[in-house]
Amino acid sequence: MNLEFSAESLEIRDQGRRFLAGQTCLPKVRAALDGGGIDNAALWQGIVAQGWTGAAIPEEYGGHGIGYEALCVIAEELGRSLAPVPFASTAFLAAEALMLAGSEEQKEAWLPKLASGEATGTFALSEGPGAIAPGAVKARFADGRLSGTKWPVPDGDTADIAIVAARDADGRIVQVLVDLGAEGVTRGTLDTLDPSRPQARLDFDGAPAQVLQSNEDPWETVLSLLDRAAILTAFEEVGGAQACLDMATAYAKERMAFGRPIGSNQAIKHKLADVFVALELARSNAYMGALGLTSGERDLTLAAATARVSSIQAFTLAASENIQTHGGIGFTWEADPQLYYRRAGALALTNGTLGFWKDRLVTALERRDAA
Amino acid sequence: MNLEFSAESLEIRDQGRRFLAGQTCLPKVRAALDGGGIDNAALWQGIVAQGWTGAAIPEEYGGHGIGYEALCVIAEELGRSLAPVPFASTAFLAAEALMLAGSEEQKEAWLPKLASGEATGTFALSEGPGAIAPGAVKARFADGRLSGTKWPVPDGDTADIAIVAARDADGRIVQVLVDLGAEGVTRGTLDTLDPSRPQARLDFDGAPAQVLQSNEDPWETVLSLLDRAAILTAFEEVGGAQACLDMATAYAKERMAFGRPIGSNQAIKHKLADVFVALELARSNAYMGALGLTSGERDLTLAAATARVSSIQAFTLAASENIQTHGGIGFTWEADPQLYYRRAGALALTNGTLGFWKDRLVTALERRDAA
Amino acid sequence: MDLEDTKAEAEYRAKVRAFLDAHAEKRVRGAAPAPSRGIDAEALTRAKAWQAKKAEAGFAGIRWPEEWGGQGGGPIEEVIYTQEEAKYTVPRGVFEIGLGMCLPTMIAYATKEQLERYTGPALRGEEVWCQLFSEPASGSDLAGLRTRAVRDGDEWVINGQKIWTSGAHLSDYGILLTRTDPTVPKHKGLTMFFIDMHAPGVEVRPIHQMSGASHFNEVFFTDLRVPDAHRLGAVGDGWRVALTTLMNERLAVGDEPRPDVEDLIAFLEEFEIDGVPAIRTPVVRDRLADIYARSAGVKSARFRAITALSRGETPGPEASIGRLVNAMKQQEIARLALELMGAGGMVSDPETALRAGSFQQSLLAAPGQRIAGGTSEILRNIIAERVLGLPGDPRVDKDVPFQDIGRGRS
Amino acid sequence: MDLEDTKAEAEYRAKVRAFLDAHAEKRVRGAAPAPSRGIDAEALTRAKAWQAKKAEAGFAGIRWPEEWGGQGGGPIEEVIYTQEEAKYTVPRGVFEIGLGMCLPTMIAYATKEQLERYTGPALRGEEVWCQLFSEPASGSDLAGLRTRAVRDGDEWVINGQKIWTSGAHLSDYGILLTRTDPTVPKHKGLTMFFIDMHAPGVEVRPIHQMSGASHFNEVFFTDLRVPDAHRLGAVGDGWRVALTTLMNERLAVGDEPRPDVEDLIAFLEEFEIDGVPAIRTPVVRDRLADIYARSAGVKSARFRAITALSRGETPGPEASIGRLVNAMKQQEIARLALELMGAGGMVSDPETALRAGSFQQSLLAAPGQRIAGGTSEILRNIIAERVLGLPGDPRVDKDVPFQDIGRGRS
Repeated sequence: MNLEFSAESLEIRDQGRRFLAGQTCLPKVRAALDGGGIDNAALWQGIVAQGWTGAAIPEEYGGHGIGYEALCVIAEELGRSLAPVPFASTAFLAAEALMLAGSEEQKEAWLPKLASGEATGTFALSEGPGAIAPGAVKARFADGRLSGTKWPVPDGDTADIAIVAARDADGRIVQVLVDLGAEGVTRGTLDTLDPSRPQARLDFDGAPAQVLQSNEDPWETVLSLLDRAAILTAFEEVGGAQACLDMATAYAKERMAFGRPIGSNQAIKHKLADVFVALELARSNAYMGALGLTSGERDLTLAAATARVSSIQAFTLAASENIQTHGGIGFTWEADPQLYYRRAGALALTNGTLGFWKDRLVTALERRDAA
Repeated sequence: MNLEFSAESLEIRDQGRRFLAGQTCLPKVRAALDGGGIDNAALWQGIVAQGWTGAAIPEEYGGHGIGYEALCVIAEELGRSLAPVPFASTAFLAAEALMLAGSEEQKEAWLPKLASGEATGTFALSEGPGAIAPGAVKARFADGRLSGTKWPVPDGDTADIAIVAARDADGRIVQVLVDLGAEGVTRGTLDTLDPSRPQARLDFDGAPAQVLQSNEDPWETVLSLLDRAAILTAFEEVGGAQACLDMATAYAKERMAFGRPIGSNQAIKHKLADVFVALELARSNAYMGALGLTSGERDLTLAAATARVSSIQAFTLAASENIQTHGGIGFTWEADPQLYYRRAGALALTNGTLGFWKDRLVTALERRDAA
Repeated sequence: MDLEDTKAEAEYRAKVRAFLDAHAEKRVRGAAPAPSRGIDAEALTRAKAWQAKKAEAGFAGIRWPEEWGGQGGGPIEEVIYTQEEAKYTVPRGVFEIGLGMCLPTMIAYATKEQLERYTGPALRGEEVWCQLFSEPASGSDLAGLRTRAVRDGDEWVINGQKIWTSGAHLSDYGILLTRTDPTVPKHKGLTMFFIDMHAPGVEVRPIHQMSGASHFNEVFFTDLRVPDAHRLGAVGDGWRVALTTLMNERLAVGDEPRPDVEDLIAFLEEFEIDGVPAIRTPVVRDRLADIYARSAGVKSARFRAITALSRGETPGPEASIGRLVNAMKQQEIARLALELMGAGGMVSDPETALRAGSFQQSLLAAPGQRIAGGTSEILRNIIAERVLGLPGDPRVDKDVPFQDIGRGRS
Repeated sequence: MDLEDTKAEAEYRAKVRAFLDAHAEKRVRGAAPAPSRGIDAEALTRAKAWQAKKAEAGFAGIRWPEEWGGQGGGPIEEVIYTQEEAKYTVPRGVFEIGLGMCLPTMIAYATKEQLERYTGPALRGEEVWCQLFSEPASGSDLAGLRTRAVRDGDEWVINGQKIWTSGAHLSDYGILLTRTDPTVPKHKGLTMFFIDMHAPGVEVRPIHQMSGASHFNEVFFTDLRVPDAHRLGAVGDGWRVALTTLMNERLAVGDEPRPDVEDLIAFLEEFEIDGVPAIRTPVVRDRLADIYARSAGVKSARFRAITALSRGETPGPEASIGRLVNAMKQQEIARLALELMGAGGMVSDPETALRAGSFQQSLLAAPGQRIAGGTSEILRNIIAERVLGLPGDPRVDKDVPFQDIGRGRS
């Protein structure tokens, strides 16, 4: 039995934590919130220098091939620090999509750039409000050209490439690769709950695009991509929830009311114990997800969905109760709890909602029992 | 604005509470649980003498015609005391069904007997486990004869008559009146969560039966009956929940741990505050239900469903947290909390479950907004 | 049982409606709520004008004694007015605390001359009042406040800081709770004053909330000098005076945060999932029923409280559940709507987001609802102690001189 | 990461499996759980025989020192044995407390001669032990116990009452925590003994639970005489001895109450609503996913704890969440199943009810799970204080002589 990260991964995690702690991430997040844009060039260079962008990309494509354990611990630290970088869109989505379904040529063209941090990427699925479903994909791909509108697209304002879900001339779902610098692409930034993780509106008007090869049903590939991203997003949420619990616990120990620390009140103690329980459930389920990713199991839907259901619940609860523990100061603009609350709110709608993952979890159970 | 019972109704309530307090209801409930049957003859006579059985039955049919406010406060007191009597099955179901859809002759034949307590009645809908739905009604009625099996039937072991939902020769839903003393009826008692409210299995093998007249779709009549019963059951549950809260609060004040009353712990205080809130929501919604019943509004589905959703939630919570507040002693056979926990568990499955009423609530909202 | 007015109530309601119809716009049902980010100068001018109109028509100070320009009415009249006003789009949020809490405290403790000076302008909306109680180190623990008032001849010199003061930035006057004696137990060393918010030594800084709104302020006092004549109640009796103020908190009759359950229903009826209105899908129905039942319960509990008022009785404990239930509900309503919107739910721009971004806005405002004006934990304690009669929390600061009570960071 | 055994673990597991295959029946997957109402004489005989077989094969006292007949193994061996045993239908519930908690306390505090006398028969299932700690007036507040032991020459005379003693009615011996000095603060006046449960002055009365089961007892002591030689640890040092006992509570590795989530899934796949398996209906899916995610989390947290054990480390705080989560889950599982059954869900007769009435039985057993062995409130306090490092509750009884602490009804 070994449900723990390797010593190497733990070292990457600790190093990452130290690195991010020195990067003043929260002030950068706050600046984004204040409308000052995101000043993350140095941070991104540091992340690249840590080797994170290439962690899970094989060496043959310019990556470090360290593997998914490393990506999981990195995700946790990014979640903990709220680092405002286009890492998730690039590493969890664009690189994964290429590795899952890209042609040799496509991989060679883009993976080395994503690995080296020279380029960033994203995955464009949503077309406005609504659930993730094949029926919601309306963008059209024909004769090597893509038309339609995708929003919100994570980090779509700065990404160099996007993998886009669309329909071909026969109405079948396809995934296509688009160079966002090409003609026929218009980008707009959207106001969102969490401006430190920008979301864009991408209008495609006959933009040049290439189909991704896929051995299976492209919609199944989309779902596989979401499964893999779910595990990494779960680690982000676990990291964020842990930060909230740490922050709330520290505050509860030092803030005095009625002559004693507020943390001596059962109302606070039990609230934070409940957050701890939710967090440990989420962390434990995320570990099983990591095991699924690293063991290269073919069907990791159940582990992914389970991890994500728990992590959305944990981060949502932790972020909300962190504010509550802080009392009045907790809901001010200047205090940090709101930064986590916004991130929790946005992540809960990223790469599938709680409802999406609950349904997918049960689908996986049915598949398991039918097997 | 007058969302309060009339002085007369409050007097009936207070008198009823005093009467039931003198009736050693809990020991009778416990005796039933211990397999000793229900010794409720004197209690029933007392209830009849209080005029409760005829409260809502018009004087022309031998009742007192006091009306539904009285029936609501009686229901609350029966719920508070756990009185083990076939009152709900007779007054909320059989009498109501006859008043809703019985022919003049049927009313004249049975309402006076139900009003005088000389006979009891019930309503037989379920045919084993499953949701309330027309498709679940399989008992067959043809040529004045009923065949099929109904279970569980509340107080079906002792009832004199039953209104039974069945299908006629054309497969349409009908409600029929059966004299349970007649040939072709076999009764069996079932072990249930709450033996103080017996449930029976009724096997009909060509038992003589009469169709109830109804001006509307008989299934709609069944639903109307359930709506009306829901409000009365909600009051029963409110009474039960209030008893649980009172019991838990009293215990929390006197039970000492760590040198002070356990009720000085926020863990207990906030738990009981939450029970109070649930109870006040349920009580307030039940009052709106009472208003609906007494004002004779045609469509009281929304009020009924709202009352029932809250009352199931409140009694379930109150009964469970009453045990929890009592700690170890709370889950022993000899202590009273289990009696309320069993009643709460059984009522939550009586006359429609939480899921049934939630769905019906939203149906009523849709109907409201379509109007 | 009925939900009808008594004859007198109906007549009063008719008068209120006639006034409102003549002077205000009716709210459009089902319309998305307008975001409330705070009150600017222009909004203040409108609010003052509206207050003047109310005063002129006899709808200001409904419960005040006639001697001071009030209507000498009962709480039921106030409820009726508030219910009706809620159906119109009129400026709110400026005068409630002053007229509802500060001036009633003045009426109880100030001199006749002072009342002649201050009640009229307040009633006509010419002067705005605020209540300066909470401090950074004493939120839930109000009596733990530290703002010091030191006597200097006929004056008091005041230094310290208040926080969460609604409307301080709009206010001309305020009632201020201070500590005048730190050597006695904390409830015993407090004294109340009223102050000129424009006096030197008073500095107001708005607090920016996470929702973007600015309803509250910090207020700093630096050697503020207040004449002893502006003291309310005896020296050391401030806690009792403050309780008078707090007991005037009016029955909440229509202040459910929006988007409320009806906004949610409207959204669920119009938003489609796979071509089917969301309200037709089972999980949504399950959640909606739950939320609706609680909303309805709060509303009916309010009807019960109003029934008591209508009979001249004091409402029972059922009146206390609304704040607690609504605070949780607001977050659930927002989350349910956003969850259905999926990734698109992140977008908060009112131009792009469904229902003008009101659910996104509400998600950000909801945490404040569980805190402002008494945290949910404090409300549960109040219910447990005042309604259920359970014992108070163990106290370590009760009989200790204030200056010896343990302190952490402020 | 992997879920595999190390080589040594795999070898040990193979040995365990070989033993179990040879001597026990494998459990049938998906079968409804058998109701557990308590252990009668016949079940006790079977349990003793099974324990003897385990001892003979070297699977008893896995963690005990070899000197006293144990295997000198580590917690990971014990975990492996328990995991494997859980897959078979063997008698449980008789020896866990004695071998896991009482005898380890004996090994720490009793004399060599005593250990020579008692360890062997306990290990071989010939003698059953119980732990006599809780009292009617001291459940959560264990150190508030009142059972008095008064010295009388070489003996102690004991009077008082214990409650919630698992298996007392089956036991031959017990370890007993008493108060020997009520004039000192409550943790300081306690002393531990071991006693003969068949001695005059010991009376055992089974407690009937609401579920119908009788796992617990009340035990009354009337002038029970215990030799001073049967004292464990110093006079007044009983609290420290008791902590040794409690620290031996083993890691729960497979004791989820049934019906568990897999039983629920089996039910939802077989029970149909309108001809469709319940698991296909949206609201059921929503609830099931919630329950499953928590079940899986508890299981994975256990895997993390076992990983630590496997490495010779102490499991982290994640090991503490299982009891808390499972206690709530059990009630939810039962309610979800019963709700789907509608009125038919009331019927509890195993002959008539679906899944042999196991969900009905579980609904009645569930409240006990939130209480027995530490209430959910106490568990939350433990997490808050020991894991998060939050301060203890305010204490009014800490430095007060036991006899002066406030008491209510017992």
